[in-house]
Amino acid sequence: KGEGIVSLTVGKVDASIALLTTDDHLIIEFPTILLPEDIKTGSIVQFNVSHNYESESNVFTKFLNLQNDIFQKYGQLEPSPPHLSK
Amino acid sequence: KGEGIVSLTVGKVDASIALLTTDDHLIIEFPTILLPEDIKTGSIVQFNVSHNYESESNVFTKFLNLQNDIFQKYGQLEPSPPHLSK
Amino acid sequence: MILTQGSIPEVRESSIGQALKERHSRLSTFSNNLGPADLISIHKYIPASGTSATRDTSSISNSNNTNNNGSNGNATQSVINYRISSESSMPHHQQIAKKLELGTYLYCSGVDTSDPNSIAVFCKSIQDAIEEKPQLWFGKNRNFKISEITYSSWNTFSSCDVNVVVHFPGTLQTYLTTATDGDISLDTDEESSGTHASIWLETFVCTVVRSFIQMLDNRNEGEINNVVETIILNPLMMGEITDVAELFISKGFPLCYTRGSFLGSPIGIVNTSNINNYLVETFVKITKLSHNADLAIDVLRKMLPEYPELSVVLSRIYFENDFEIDAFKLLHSELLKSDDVLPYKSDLLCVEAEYLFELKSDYTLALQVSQNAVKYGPSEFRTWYWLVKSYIALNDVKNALLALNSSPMTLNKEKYNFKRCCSINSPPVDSSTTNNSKDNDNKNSALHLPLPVDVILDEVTGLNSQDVINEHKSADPILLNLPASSLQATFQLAYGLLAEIGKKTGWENLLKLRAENFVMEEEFTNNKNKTIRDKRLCERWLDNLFMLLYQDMKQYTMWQAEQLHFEATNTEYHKTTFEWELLGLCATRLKHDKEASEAFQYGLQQRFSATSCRKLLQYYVAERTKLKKNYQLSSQQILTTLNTIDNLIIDLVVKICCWNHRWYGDFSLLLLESLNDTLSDMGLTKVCNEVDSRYPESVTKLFKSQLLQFFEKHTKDQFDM
Amino acid sequence: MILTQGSIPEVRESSIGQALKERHSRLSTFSNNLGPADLISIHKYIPASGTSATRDTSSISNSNNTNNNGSNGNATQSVINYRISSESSMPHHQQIAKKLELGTYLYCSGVDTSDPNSIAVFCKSIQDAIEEKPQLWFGKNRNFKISEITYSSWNTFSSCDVNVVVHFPGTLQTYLTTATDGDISLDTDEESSGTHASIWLETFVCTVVRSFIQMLDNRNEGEINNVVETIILNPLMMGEITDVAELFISKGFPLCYTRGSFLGSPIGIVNTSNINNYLVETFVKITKLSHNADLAIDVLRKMLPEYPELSVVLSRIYFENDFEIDAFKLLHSELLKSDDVLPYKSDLLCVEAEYLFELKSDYTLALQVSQNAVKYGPSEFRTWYWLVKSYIALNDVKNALLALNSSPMTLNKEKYNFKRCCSINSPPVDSSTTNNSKDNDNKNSALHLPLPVDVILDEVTGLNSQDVINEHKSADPILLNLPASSLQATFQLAYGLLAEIGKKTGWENLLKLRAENFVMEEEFTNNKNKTIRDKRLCERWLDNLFMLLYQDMKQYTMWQAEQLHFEATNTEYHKTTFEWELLGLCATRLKHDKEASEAFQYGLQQRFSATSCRKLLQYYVAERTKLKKNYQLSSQQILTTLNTIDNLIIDLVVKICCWNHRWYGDFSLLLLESLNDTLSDMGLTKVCNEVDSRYPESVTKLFKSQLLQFFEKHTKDQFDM
Repeated sequence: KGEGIVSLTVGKVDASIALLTTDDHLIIEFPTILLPEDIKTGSIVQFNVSHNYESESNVFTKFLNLQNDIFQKYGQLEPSPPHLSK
Repeated sequence: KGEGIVSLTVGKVDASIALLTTDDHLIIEFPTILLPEDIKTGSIVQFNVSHNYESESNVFTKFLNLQNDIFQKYGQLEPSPPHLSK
Repeated sequence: MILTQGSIPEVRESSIGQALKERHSRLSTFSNNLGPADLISIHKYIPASGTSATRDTSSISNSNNTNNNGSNGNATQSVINYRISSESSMPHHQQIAKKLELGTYLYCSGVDTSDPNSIAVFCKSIQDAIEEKPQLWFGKNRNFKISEITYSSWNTFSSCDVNVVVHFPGTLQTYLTTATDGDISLDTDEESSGTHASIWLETFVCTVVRSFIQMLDNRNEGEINNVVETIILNPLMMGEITDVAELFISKGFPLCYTRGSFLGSPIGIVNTSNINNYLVETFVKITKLSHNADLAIDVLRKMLPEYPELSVVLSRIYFENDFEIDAFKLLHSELLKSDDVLPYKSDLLCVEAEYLFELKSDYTLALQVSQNAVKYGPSEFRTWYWLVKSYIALNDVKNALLALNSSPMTLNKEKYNFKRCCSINSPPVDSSTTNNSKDNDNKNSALHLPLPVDVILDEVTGLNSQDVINEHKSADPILLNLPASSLQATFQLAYGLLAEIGKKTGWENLLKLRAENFVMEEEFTNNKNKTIRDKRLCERWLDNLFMLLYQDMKQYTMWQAEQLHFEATNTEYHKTTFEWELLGLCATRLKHDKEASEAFQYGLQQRFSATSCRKLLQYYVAERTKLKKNYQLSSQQILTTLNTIDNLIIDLVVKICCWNHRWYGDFSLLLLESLNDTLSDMGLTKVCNEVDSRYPESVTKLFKSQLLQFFEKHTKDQFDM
Repeated sequence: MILTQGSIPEVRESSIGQALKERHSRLSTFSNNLGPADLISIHKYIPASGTSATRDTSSISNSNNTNNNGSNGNATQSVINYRISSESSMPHHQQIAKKLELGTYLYCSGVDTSDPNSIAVFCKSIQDAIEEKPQLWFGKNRNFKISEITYSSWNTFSSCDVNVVVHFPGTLQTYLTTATDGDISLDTDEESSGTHASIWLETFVCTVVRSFIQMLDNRNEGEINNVVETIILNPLMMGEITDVAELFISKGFPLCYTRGSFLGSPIGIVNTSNINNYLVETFVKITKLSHNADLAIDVLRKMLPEYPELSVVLSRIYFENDFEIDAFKLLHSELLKSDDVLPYKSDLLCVEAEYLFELKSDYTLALQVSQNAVKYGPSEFRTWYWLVKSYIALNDVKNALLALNSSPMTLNKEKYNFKRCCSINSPPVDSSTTNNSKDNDNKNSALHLPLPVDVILDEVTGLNSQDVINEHKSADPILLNLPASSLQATFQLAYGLLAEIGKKTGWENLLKLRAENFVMEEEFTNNKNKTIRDKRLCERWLDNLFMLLYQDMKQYTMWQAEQLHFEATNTEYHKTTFEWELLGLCATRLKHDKEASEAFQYGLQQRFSATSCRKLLQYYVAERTKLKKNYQLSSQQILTTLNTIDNLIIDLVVKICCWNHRWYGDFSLLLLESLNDTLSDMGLTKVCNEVDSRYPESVTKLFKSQLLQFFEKHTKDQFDM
């Protein structure tokens, strides 16, 4: 359930965006830079799509560390700012 | 040059569209139905992208046949439509 | 060109020259679009001595010594003794003592701007009309003289206003104005007309395109123009020196072709390009209207080697002018030309799909072609439009909906429309005018809106506007505010498609289809299961169109049920003309054309309504076309019905023509196109006699001079006399 | 609430009740948004007998026998002897012979609509003001009586207009109006006030939110309100029965919370939700302004178990009210709560990023947090906003530009703004009024715009509007029309970010960065090589912002160079106040705050300008905040400078307050917020004395009643007296 193959026709290609269509009329705007270099209008591209669980867990660990850092730095008691008397 | 691997973070997922981002701030709107079923916000998906030359040439042949059919049917001399006299 | 006082609306300026100054301060907002209609600024005065200053071309006085081109060989040039001058001259009138001086202005479209002389001739005809006799001016008869008229026309290609100043009598000055550099004089050496030829030709192209696009973009809204102080003339009949259609096709189009996209493009076009823009649309229209296919084909063939994408335009010209075999041949060879991808492949496919559908009614092939068109041009609304049309024609309602949902909408695109570029200020109170006003002008306004009295058709020109206003006020607000009536751009087109689907399925089935294939955003939020995953998210705009369709359908169904009930009980079903108009428009949106035509007819039995007439005219023209394609009827049957329809068409054309004239509009593409086929079949003489026998002389005269004369003198075909 | 005639603008109706009818016919256009300001329709007359009808609450007459709630225990209820009735009553005034009857209306914001009694009390104060003495009415003194006032307030949650009709003397009627079902009576049984409690509370919430959002959404435009016929009152001071802030926080917010998104949301919000909408914004604002954090925290904690997403709002309340450790603790525990994905994770991260940036100036952590916020909420403009801000603060200009280019723009979102819902018709000419007009009303208009004479501050209230108009007319059109000044919504915010980048790099380097990282569409069409493939397509809107930035910078640089030159040559550099204002606004857009403040000051040396004052006030408040954070200065240095700034702030607040009052505006969030810190530090008494010593009594009175009284009586803090 974490994988699949998608076939797409390249429609308009411009500097940064290529328009891809499926046979049942879905349209996808996809960055040109992430597509093979030799594609042009009318080309067929294939996407093998998968869920990358390992990379996902690494990212999550990094996120936890960041939040803990912030809490260490700002979530504890700290001296109150100097108060001005008139 | 006809292949490549792309890693994307799943942002917002709704009924038909998932927003995917790359680390260098590209955003892609991608049909949810073409992604693995178990993805959610924060998931990492991987696209193996390739150019499908074979499929491309089949499609082109079909297109030629269609155009030839149209030409056979309407691009030759045909009887002129009945002309009405007053 | 003969103008009368009654046909010239004017706006009083708060200070002389204010309008021109304001226009020139806004030039930067015109860049990269067609710009507003041309501006005519008039400097009027009343001489101090009771004696009117006689027009005396020999007394040209001591103005600066510039070159005088006045060798006046032909009729045009002899009208006024002009000189071209770049320096500010000291005109004759400055020596005249004046009792009163004021500035006025109006807008104009259709004037031949290909040459300063043609413009001068037109300005002269305005002078003649206003000086001819005392002018009824805000309640008082005024013996105005005109010292000066400035004519300004926006040239999109060179991003400048082209100005011609006619000092009466006799002097002509020309200069350009740009947003960045202000006024720029045109050189005055002897070769001036030669070196500046391209500026004039560009200006001419812009003026003609504005005239046509104003009509084309607003066809669905009855060619509406919201700037009442505009004279609208038929550009194709305004050629003082050359034939306008020929000049546009053979010279103007080639000169401006590669810059056509500067002018903008119709709402259905997302990617404005050399072949998708207003210049090309006007080219195709003019070619057909003036029966100039041979010339256009010749021009395009010469340009093709350098601009191969013109094959798209050539194929349209073939189709529009009954060369369909040539069209299909051309498309075939172009589409198979190379295995590399032509950048205009989807345009070729789109033309092919359109004519397979419209001309051949071959929906199966139209579907296959439009599927390919969408693959090559997924960002163009038009390609999707024909795909959806084909699915509908083949009863594949599900795919029609899915494709409609994927169609790219243009969000920021507006139709072209004449717009005011000068503000209308209430002028300082003029104590010299009496309070006792007999004319049409409102003292609190700066607008002088005379009633053209040269054409009288009581039913039309005598329409009581207060009655119409009262009908508007008393109308059912729900009917009045049906939101589908204000849809714009691609949303209007998409609504038409959805209405077609709805007509095919009925409302209940449409709802079922919607539920089976789409999921709404709210549903998804609450329910992320598998069933929903297989559906598409219904685009917000499409979801909205469903709601608008429901509201239209509700009104339509209520009306039909009520009317049935009243007919069954033999009671009179009363609605005002305005309400019938609204019902008719609602039915039109829902593609119930027959019921719509009935509503318009009911309404017209009570009083004249321009909107109802225009819609009814379009209906009859469509019926006429269908009838001629109906091979199941006998020739005799067809001829009898044709005769009936033709007479209805003529009647409507005459009335709309009178109405337009009353509002200073003497050019309507709708009327010309509607009359074309009837004229071809019936012949000029018969149509002329029909009108003669039924209408007052002033009306017949208008009809002849505006419509028949066009076909007789400004098209390449010989109409049977 | 004491009103004077001079503080009540009115619009004459063309027929009595026209405005209300028109409003009710447009209700469908209000649904799912905040709707217009409340409408007050007034039915005026002059009794036929010369004797004025004395107000006689005992003569309540023979109107229908409905329940009379008039047990009038408290001061509020005893003001008028009211009865609630759903049937149309036959009011007292119908028995009075009348010389003249007419209808007028105005809009109002800030009235306490939590109860029909409070509304009635307010209507009564309008009656009192108008009947108090003869009213100067289009040039003539009129002894008007008021027979009836209808107060209408749009309730978004129940999609209805809530109407209270006060018949003078003594009868009260309430009914609802909906777009679909028209008028609906409210039950009149004894429990009526109980069963309809939620309708009233909802209406109250809508009124308060409208008041605050009008100020919040238009802060950058000087809290501008384009509908001059509007009385703008401070909602927090209008509680006739209860304290408005407390009622809103403790009852209104919980009642409406799950429907908050019906009200709409600020322009930066793409996905309006329970926690991102105008209700929440108002809640946060009111809590801070009225010093009600404890109550708000209590309310939120009670709601949290059912609505966990409220932790986002709670963290904002913590941050805004100096509980930052609680805020960071809450964010930490929420963000680590579960390894499953919270739907509001990006909202939490966005709050965290904002305060790391603004409060802690910790740009490194702010960057990391906003990167995560963007990953979880890529469709929200706000998340990208903080990402770009962080990149800029860390001098990573390249990534700032790339991220800006990816930011999602909201296209169809408009700021909330009071809008007219009734058209202003020129009334039929009233021949009974003399032509000799001494008042402020223009005979040709339906607008009665009196000058509030209770507050006079010559410099401000005596400003000659013709002079200002002349300045506007004579201003340099390029400076006047700098296009960046009319940017809307997210484009305005994005422009601010680009200007920050531009300030950092300078124009030349910015151009270089743009060329290195972006490709424009035209370039691509001509040149598809590899180099270009590695660049990003610059979004059209960003490309446009570059051009606008260039135009602003050009003007700014010219000004600075000129001024330097004049200073060097010791010549006076003259500009009108309006031109200084335009230069100041241009500098503000470019983030050159110091130079902007100088321009505003130069302008204000010549005459009063509300815009310049408001901008300058914001500048001083920001300087004040910076100063208090500046740990490099000694306490003494800080105190001396603070004192100077505080006096400048007080001066500006006083003047703007007078100006607002002259235009019927007695509520400004900007003024209250600007004064808050100064008041906290200086104490009420000292501020009061400062104003007393420098301004006329009428001004001091206004200042006290509008501003000081708010802090004294309507906030939870004890201000030092």
